[in-house]
Amino acid sequence: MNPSTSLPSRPADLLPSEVPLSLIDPAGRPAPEGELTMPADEVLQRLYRGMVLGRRFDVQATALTKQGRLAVYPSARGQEAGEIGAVLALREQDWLFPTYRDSMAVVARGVDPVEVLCLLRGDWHCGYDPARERVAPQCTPLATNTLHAVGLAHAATVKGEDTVALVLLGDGATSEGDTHEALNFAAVFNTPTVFFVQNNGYAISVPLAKQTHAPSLAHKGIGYGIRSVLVDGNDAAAVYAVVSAAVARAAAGEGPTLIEAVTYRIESHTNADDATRYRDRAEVESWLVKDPVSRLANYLTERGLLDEQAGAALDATAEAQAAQLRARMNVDTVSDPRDLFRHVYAQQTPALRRQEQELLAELAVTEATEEDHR
Amino acid sequence: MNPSTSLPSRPADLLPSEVPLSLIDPAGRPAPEGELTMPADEVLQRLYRGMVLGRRFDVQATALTKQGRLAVYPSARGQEAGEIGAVLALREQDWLFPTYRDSMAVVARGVDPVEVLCLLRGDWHCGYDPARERVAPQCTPLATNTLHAVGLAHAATVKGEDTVALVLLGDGATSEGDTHEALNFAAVFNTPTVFFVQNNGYAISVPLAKQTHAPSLAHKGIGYGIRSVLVDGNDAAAVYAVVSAAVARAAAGEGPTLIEAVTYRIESHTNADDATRYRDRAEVESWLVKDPVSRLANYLTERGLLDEQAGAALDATAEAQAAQLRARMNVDTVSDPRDLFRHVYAQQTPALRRQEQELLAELAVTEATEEDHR
Amino acid sequence: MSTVAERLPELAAAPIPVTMAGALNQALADALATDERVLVFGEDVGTLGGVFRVTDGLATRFGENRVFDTPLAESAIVGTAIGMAMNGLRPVVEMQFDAFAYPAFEQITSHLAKLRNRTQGRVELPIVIRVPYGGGIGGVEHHCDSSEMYYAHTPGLRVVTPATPADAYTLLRQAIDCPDPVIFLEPKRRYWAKETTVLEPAGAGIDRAVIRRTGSDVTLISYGGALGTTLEAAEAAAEDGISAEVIDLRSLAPFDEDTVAAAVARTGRAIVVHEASRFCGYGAEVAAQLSERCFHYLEAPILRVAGFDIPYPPPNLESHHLPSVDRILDAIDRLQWPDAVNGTKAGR
Amino acid sequence: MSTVAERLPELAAAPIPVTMAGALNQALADALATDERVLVFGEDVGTLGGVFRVTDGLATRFGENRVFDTPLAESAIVGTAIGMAMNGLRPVVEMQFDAFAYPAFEQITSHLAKLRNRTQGRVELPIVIRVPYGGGIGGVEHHCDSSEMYYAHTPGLRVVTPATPADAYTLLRQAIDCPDPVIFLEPKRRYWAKETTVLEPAGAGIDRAVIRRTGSDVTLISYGGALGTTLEAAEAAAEDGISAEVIDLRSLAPFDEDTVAAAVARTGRAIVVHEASRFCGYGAEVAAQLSERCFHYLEAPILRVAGFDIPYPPPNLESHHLPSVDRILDAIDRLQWPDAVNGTKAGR
Ligand SMILES: Cc1ncc(C[n+]2csc(CCOP(=O)(O)OP(=O)(O)O)c2C)c(N)n1
Ligand SMILES: Cc1ncc(C[n+]2csc(CCOP(=O)(O)OP(=O)(O)O)c2C)c(N)n1
Ligand SMILES: [Mg+2]
Ligand SMILES: [Mg+2]
Repeated sequence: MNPSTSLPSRPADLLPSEVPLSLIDPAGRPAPEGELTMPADEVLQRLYRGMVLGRRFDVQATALTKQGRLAVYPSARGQEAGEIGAVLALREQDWLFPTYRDSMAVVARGVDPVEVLCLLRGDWHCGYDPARERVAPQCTPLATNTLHAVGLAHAATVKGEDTVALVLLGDGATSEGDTHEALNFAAVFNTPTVFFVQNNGYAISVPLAKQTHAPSLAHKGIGYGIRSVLVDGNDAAAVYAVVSAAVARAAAGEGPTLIEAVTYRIESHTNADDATRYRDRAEVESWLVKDPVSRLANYLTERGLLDEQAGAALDATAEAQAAQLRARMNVDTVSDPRDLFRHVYAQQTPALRRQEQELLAELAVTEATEEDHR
Repeated sequence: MNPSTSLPSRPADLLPSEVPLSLIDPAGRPAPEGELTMPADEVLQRLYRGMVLGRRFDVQATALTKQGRLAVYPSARGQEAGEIGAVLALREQDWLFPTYRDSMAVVARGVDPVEVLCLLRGDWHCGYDPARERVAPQCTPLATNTLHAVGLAHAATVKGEDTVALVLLGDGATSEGDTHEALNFAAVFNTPTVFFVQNNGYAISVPLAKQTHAPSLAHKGIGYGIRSVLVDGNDAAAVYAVVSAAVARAAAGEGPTLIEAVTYRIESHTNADDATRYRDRAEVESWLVKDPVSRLANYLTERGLLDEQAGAALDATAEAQAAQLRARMNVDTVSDPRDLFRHVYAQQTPALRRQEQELLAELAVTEATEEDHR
Repeated sequence: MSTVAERLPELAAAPIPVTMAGALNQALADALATDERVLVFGEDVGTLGGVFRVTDGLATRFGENRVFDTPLAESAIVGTAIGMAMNGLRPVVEMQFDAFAYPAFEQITSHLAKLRNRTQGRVELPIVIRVPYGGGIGGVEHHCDSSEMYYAHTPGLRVVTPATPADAYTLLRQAIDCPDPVIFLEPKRRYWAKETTVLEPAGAGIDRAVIRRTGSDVTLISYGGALGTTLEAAEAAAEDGISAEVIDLRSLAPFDEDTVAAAVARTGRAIVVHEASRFCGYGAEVAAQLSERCFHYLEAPILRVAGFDIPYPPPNLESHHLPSVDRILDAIDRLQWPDAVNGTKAGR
Repeated sequence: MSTVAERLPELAAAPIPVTMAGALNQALADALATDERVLVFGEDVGTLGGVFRVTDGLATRFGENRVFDTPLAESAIVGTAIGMAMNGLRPVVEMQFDAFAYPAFEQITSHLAKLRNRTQGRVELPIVIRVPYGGGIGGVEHHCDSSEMYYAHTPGLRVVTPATPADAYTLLRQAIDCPDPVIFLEPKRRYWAKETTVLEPAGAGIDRAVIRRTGSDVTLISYGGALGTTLEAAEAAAEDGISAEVIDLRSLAPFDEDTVAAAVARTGRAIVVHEASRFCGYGAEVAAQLSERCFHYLEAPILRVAGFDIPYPPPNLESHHLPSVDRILDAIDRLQWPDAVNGTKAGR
């Protein structure tokens, strides 16, 4: 377990490029030849499919907040290349550690969207089975999930298993102490962890310039002896290429990678936020032009990998999935109050048993009273 | 308050040198011409004086633990160049934020050594008046003082005062989240803060290689957009030059600097620790050869700035100060139990008043009983 | 769009309808205007005006030097506030939600609470940490903790929590003026509660409980987000012929034991009501102190109506968790009234 | 030099003299030997064997893969332990001293305590956090906190604390086997206390209090570092003709209310003794619960002998702060015995 063998020999080689790596430019044309290799056509098509379905899911989720079916939803619109590109680069056995913003990524990983939205719907906390899905619960306390990812990855090494942990975090979360401690632990223990920072320009209302004074967030890597990559976060092909390479390096025992994907949050922080309070329309417009979905569409079309028919079919699938989601979310769920007491400890304590009984007795009285009033 | 103006234009210029900067080599000869300027002769003499007195103080303090006069003492032997060099570079109006290891630095700043040892003697916590001395209480919870230093420095900026805050921390402390948050805040708010990391090779028993995988600790600076310097921590002249420059830049509104001083802890972590459990004698020997005090002595002698007579006089002063300290520390102190309740809040709460009365009543009974037994 | 801070000042002398968020905003504005050592900072408190709009308009009015956004790091917010206070300023910082204050726990516990004591009174930290706390707003996980006990058990901290707009104003002004560090807990679900009142910087002391409703049969003791429910319960009890006194603690640390003990000695029965989990919750201290001090006056044990001993539940279930009027009335029923068949003192 | 871990195994069947530190070392060694999912890590726990030598020899015996030093970052220690547990391991981590666990407070409170609940039981975190806690060893600031209340008030955590070497062994083995996260508080001042005993992995359940001394007049309830003083006080009380029962709580969360309430119902008088500050301290919960549950059995209020409401004092003054035999005896005196002149129930 000598982590240094595979690292570049000169420290400065740990630094990221000065401009974000990319494969496809905003207009959908191939970017100038660089260090990245274009993913296979079939991968590009899967990326495109994931992004179209992801965006439709995201729009649907936002709509559900307006209908009162979701309490709150943090949209990832505009970040589809990062959300999908990173997740598709994972292998079956790898783990994903997402945040509240990454519902789209969790869906792309194969989790039932209704389960994904369980928490935001006001129902029980984490809708899915993390171990089965190999997806941690979406994490709200910022940056805390970076440490979980490092621990999970280190455990894999200890157990001799080939598992990589990919953790998603935002630009804001990089300021938290936990991010620092996680990068350091990952480097020292040479854990198979990929840190994927989606720099979407804002932490709620706080712009990147007030968050850091670093040349780029990826410049943090060298301070831990970690390889760092700066990538165009709106270029799904580049994100996929970069994350795949990092996963491969991690799996080969070459340790962690820090990736900063430069992107933009098109919507407000959540539906409850009003982004016009802190940024102007022109800025948003400038990013709409760099839209990750149409960028890849243009490229694929140009390359003959996407035609109108396939596009329409995909749109129809997206619509159908959205309709299905809508329908399923319109079913009222009934939460079982007994769940309150079931999972606090492996075995219910006497005090919790008593509290449960008190609540059930109370509910029985209420029900009886309601009966009486009928 | 545009912090970027004075920074190097290319990010890579924020990186430290690959080898530690120095002015005087381990044998006491001038180091090859480099980017540092040799301090004035008078400064070198003050540095030497501070180191000799500091070392003698340190030895005395360790001796006091053996006599049971100090509960515990963390020696800084071997780190005199860092402790003294950094502190002498401060101006009158600047603030020092030391750790438990930096008693020597606090004494060099002018605080009464008996006050400095107050805490370690088992008496009240912080012996001196921080505001009067412009020295924060010696800090034990690692890395937490970095944030206090940043806050104090930022307040100075807000108030339009010319005050720089110098914070001392160890290699181990750089792993804590607070260090990261402090470096980031300092950079974002462009505060006049100097971070002086004494990399003495160990955090208690944990060697640097298990603490970080970075090329150097100074390589962390670029991740915050902070200028970083790697300096020979056993070269008092170099430390002084580097810290002075950082203080001057901070005072000129050019923001924080991260300095890593490479040095070695000759003694165990504290008198209660046994360093032979985790490092071998050969390693210690290899550092004894680089001794900061004799190094400067050799240089000064060579330059004709120190002769036998002056050396002997200084030694005598050091002895006298040590004797005085010993004598003063041999006086038993009486702690007033009422102090327990006096400073919890600005005004004593009724509950504390009652608790104080209970204790005083109890003590009166004990005293009466003791009287009886006489 | 004019901000709350701009709209209020001229009205402050006459009673005005104001929400708790508005009153807090006004308190910050007035403190900033009165004392140039006051600074306000935290996550999103500048341009955005805070996620609850409590700092709305302040950055514009007082400038970015005094009201500003920080990078996203709570330990740093508290830690730098400590350094600023050491340099003579009076920082008022915001933790965006209760659970997001936990990263600052070391700075709060080991430094903020102790620095005065560690320096024998030479270093003073007049810092206010504002924490929107508690549930009742359908918030998702980590957004509804009642964390008062962590702070109340830490000597050196003051912990206060207003339950009304008028008190929010007064207590925040007092907290900012206070030489001790104050954990200022703002009950989220009261932010939009309106009251027509005069906002006054002085009032009952920062360490005093107040009697919100007088009564002679039982003393209900509550604070913060649960006070409203407690008052409703008192109202309902009156219909059943029980005269309930309601005390609003306001200051959790120190605890105004004299006011509360006097009331309980009078009524002989008491119930503590709070949202936080019962086990090792604040009600335990109240019950323990009163049980000791009022032992011979008590006709029944002191009961606690509190959250269950569970992590704060998801929105769909939170109503089961929170103290309700029914649960308080039920507790009142269990207070061993003389005409009850079982369980009277006599029946022992 | 042979380590404790190497010296003990062959002796484990017969009663041996062992310190608490030795018993803990043995428990770790046996757990590591029995269950390959067990890992031990933290600051200085590898090569050095811990600043209290509790992990002495383990790295050598079990290899650096299973017993290792980490970088200096407590949040990371707990946070990575969580990730490891999610991947099937059973980490036992050390926080070097009580106050140095505070940087991990967010990971402990928002994740360790809640993850089982947040995933409806699908994610289990069988993690033990060992925390040397409390005073009585002349430690300097930040090294003597009694932090049990912060954890006990957090649903989802178990909090246990041994007071004897035998219990240290048993409870630590049980804690490691337990599917819930356990905050394992080791009373520093008992580390070198010796007992001749057989170390057994099973014993009273991890959630059970035990009666350390039977008595009929008063129940003294204590735990951890204060238990020794409490037993001495019981001894001294016996000389005054008062028969004191002593309960060692062992498990602070959950609280073994049945055992304790039965004892108190029997004696009618109770005193809780702990080092932590009284205000909002653990004794408050004990007193509040017992006052409610044993209301009609109580001849006197439940008293608390606890630390003052102050930050832990410097070594020269700590003896004033800690519960003492005298203070416990004095509290016993105040329990309104029938022959007392004032303050009996009858005298009301
Ligand atoms: C420890 C912590 N502090 C504060 C918050 C409140 N909060 C939620 S999201 C957010 C901004 C996060 O920004 P970023 O990391 O850039 O992620 P993004 O929302 O842009 O995806 C804040 C401050 C939190 N969730 N956790
Ligand atoms: C937050 C925190 N965790 C743990 C400790 C215990 N501790 C005291 S000193 C020390 C090692 C510090 O090493 P380093 O920062 O390199 O400073 P040095 O002692 O070498 O000067 C440790 C772990 C502490 N004081 N604070
Ligand atoms: Mg962001
Ligand atoms: Mg060190």
